[in-house]
Amino acid sequence: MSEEVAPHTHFQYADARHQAETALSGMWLFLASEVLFFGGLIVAWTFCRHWQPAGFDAGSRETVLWIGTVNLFLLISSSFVYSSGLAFMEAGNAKRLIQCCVATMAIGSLFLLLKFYEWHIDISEHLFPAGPFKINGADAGGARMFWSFYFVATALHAAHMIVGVGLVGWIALQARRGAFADGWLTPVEVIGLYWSFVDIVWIVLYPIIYLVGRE
Amino acid sequence: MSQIVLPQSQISYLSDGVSLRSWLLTTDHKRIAILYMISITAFFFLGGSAAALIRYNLIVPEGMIQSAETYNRLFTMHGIIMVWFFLVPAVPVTIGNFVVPLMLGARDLAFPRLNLASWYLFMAGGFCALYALFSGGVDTGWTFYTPLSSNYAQGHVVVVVMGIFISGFSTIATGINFIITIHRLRAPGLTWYRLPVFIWSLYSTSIIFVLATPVLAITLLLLMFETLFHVGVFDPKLGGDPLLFQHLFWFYSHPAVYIMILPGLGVVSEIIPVFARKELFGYKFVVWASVSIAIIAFFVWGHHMFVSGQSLFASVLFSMLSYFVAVPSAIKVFNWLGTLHKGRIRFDAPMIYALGFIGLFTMGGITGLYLAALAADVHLHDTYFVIAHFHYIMVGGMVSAYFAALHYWWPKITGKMYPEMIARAAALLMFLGFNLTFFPQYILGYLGMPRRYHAYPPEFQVLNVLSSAGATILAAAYLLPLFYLTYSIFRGARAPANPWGSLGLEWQTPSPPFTKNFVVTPTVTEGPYAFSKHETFDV
Amino acid sequence: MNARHRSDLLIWLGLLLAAALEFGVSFLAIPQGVRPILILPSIGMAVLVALGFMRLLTAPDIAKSFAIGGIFWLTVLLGLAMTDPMTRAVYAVIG
Amino acid sequence: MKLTLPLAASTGAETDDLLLGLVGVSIAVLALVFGLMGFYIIRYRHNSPIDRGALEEKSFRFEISWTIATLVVFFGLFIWGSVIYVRQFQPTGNALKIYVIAKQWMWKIEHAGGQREINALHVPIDTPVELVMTSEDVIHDFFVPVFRVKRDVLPGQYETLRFRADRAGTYHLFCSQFCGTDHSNMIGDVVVMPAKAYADWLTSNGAGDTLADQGKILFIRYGCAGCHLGGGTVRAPSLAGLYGSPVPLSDGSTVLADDRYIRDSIMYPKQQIVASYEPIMPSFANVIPENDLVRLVAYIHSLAEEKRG
Repeated sequence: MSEEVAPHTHFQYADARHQAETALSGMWLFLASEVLFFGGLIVAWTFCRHWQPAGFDAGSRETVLWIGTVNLFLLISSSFVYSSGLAFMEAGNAKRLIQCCVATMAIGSLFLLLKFYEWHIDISEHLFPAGPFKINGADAGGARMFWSFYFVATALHAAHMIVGVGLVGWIALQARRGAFADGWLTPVEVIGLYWSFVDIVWIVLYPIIYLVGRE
Repeated sequence: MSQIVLPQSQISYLSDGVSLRSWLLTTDHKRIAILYMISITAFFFLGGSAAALIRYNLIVPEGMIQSAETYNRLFTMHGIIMVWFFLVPAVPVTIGNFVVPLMLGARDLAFPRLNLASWYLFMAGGFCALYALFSGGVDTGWTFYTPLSSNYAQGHVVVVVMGIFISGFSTIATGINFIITIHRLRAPGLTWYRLPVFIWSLYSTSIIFVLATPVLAITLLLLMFETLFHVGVFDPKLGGDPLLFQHLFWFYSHPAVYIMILPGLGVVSEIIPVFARKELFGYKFVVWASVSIAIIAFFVWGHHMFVSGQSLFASVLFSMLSYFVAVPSAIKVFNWLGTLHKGRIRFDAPMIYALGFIGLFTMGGITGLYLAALAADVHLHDTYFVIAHFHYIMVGGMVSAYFAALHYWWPKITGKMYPEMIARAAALLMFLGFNLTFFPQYILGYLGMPRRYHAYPPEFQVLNVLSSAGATILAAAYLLPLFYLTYSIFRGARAPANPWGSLGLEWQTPSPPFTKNFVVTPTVTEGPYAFSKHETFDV
Repeated sequence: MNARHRSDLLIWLGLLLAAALEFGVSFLAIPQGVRPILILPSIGMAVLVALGFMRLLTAPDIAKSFAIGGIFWLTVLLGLAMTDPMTRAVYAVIG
Repeated sequence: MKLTLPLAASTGAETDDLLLGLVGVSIAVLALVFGLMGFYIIRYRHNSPIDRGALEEKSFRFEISWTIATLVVFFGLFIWGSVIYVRQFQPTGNALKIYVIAKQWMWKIEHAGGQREINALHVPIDTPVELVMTSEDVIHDFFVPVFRVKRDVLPGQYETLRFRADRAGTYHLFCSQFCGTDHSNMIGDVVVMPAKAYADWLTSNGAGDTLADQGKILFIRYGCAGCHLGGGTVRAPSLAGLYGSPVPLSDGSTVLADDRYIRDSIMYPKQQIVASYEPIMPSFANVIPENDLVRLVAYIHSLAEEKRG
């Protein structure tokens, strides 16, 4: 085995395809790990709603439905745009990939802006679970638990989004430098997996935050 | 196996750059293993000092340490450091990091930079935890049960939890690295059933790393939220269920127990055939036992909650599942005995540690049956019986296995031989000291002494003094290797490539190995323990 | 526009349809205990994203096994954790 | 140095049998493992000239047989342990009910007759006792080694623990779930007395009202009487005869009105709505402290006995 097999191949791999499949598999394994990470949150949601259905749903009714729904639309579309970018790059069109990356980042940032605005609304309506709280009476306990869940879940998702926007930006930069000109697309695919996964997380969070508790 | 040619240009990984920078920015799995080894040794002795103080306190019924608060912080520190900064990472990140690519005939792990990053994450988490533990400490116990930890505890709960959270990502990264490496970077001819059992056990461990640790991470995040804002999903004041935390926590922490023992089982399965000079009895059963332990480990967490107020149905279900996870462990013990049968057994230090492991692991495992039996657990739960049980597995088992592995691969890692006689003496001393320390605790627990007591009724004193006396011997036995292994680095005899006559790939390259492990990628044609085909190899 | 683009576009439309369905159904008067079924369209959407944008079908075999493994362990976590509250006799139920 | 633990409750005898059985199994297994290991390492040491004969190549039969053997033994132990455990959960009729409230770091005991004690529990011999336990702060654990009983005491809900003492004496009571600084001081005495002595103890400590009487006063003070005695304009279920009887719920199911149900109905009234009533009762969570709650529960309990008696 020679020292460097191909320009992008690390010395422990037989060839570029070997390395590419390894990287993809590694990302999938990381995503499996992430499934369990958010899985813990879903257990918390199921458990708490099981004991306090009325309070939990009373909390859920206070969420800003339109922002959640618009954000769902944005994320679905961003995954689509990024995936199209990958398809363009597979056909050798780096310029289109860069455009798609920029569009993905723009949609992602819009998502985050809306999310920040939503938090602003929530907090100004005294929906942050600590301190004075909007809901009183029998449902207050369950509602506070819902809003604890809400803030942890959305903050984690937003953190993943911020990382994702950065990673997509990095792909755009690499593409501009011509890094993918020789058909080596592993980073584009790997980051795409991550971005779509963050999308899936929102797809699952959306109904349990905004829809299930409504009447 | 193919003959290895040694060109002059190949240099050992130890001489490939000597600057601090060449160590701190290395992506060589062998050097990262050394970095880990140094950090882990420090954590081990730190956690050990806390243990020594705990045993010192318990010499007299009213407690030698004046303040209960200090004592509580000490056992919390002991638990946190030993569990998350020694036992969980110990064998995988040190020995595993070093030998996995070598055993596979690979030149490095699949993601070398991720490997280095995981060391930095580990250190960052470690410093967070250390900062919290030394600038006031935490008095929650390592289990952080809510609402004690979130709303009543003193100290830096958030910082120490942050430390564990960060180091959790280090173990996830290591797990991903191992699983992918084992899937993708095996040498030609190295089929799954030709893999050494150690690789299988690390594969199983990594499954738990990757799939259990994230649940701990999210649990700790929810705990941090609750601690910071004094409101959250575990809060009974809001009508929250205090058992939710325990379910989430033990979903990680029970499999984590197997993180702590599976690599040990692998090490012992590796060492016994070599020193009995005989093929491992029931290879396929041993490897599938590892994998099934890793999977069933996720189904049994509820047995930590038999007296907690969990539903009757759940308790009975978890009790039954717990017995299932004990079966593969028993299979392993029987297979080791089968390997010893008709062997040619040598008693080098690694083998003495391994034999000690079999004894202590069996004792620890069998007392696990008491705790899985519901009615017996009601009496024994949260007493010293539990402490004795898991120390037999964790310390008697895992720490013995760590020392076994350290001695077995020491010539490969450092290129030097350790002093054999003193190593054997240390192994025996460790076995004796360990039993004297922890056997009395079984009786203490049966008599009803609860865990985490700073002071205790006077009738428990005799057994506690015995235990503390044993701890003194144990401490001396742990310090011995620190000295003679360090000594051997400088003054030890040069190690040959294969001092034990092993058949694994890691012994086919010089000691210490080249930076890129192998000059020619080896081709494998037989199983890992085919000693019957190599009679002449006998040393 | 190649085959890849066409299938991505279809996936996107499918996702929008499912999202609209989920959103619409949520306005129906579903009893509180049954409302978690609103998650079902989301599970479908997650599968669509995994198979479509993430190209799970053409991924290496071990990637598929990791994806299945993640879902399997999630089921274990949810299933076993919920056995406790579901069966806890807070009040002795009379049959 | 005593190595055995006396047993002071007839309800713990089965647990002792189980422990003995487990010791038997472990001695057998340890003898087998250590015996074989010792035998092999002496007989097959590398410089032993013994003829090792042909190696056993077929391991499959061995593997299957010891796997099945361990499975059978383990399954037996599982059944044995579970049967006793499930039995411990069965309510016993006419048990003496005593309320236990744990807080950092003491045990507060409330007897039905209004007697209160701290870090001590007096019980009569040969009488089934049912402890109804809750915590005011963190999780504690009520552990009496000589009774072989232990149960976590959780904040926000009732846990029950049952035993029947059969030997007079004073025994240790431990908190066995770590609960903060003075965890190891959260200990007390369980005093088991002959029936006569217990009756004397009750009278000499029984100054004041019974728990139920005190509960009656609280029932008015917290405003429960306003609705539940039928005086006001609001329609609320009558509580006479409620305790111990089945309650039909609005969702069609039926629950038994025990201590837990009554406690939870006060704290979280909207969770279990009685059939044909409106969910209008406010929650008293964070309003009524635990020691008042046990009085209210005792009062509602007494209403049922009045009606029957």
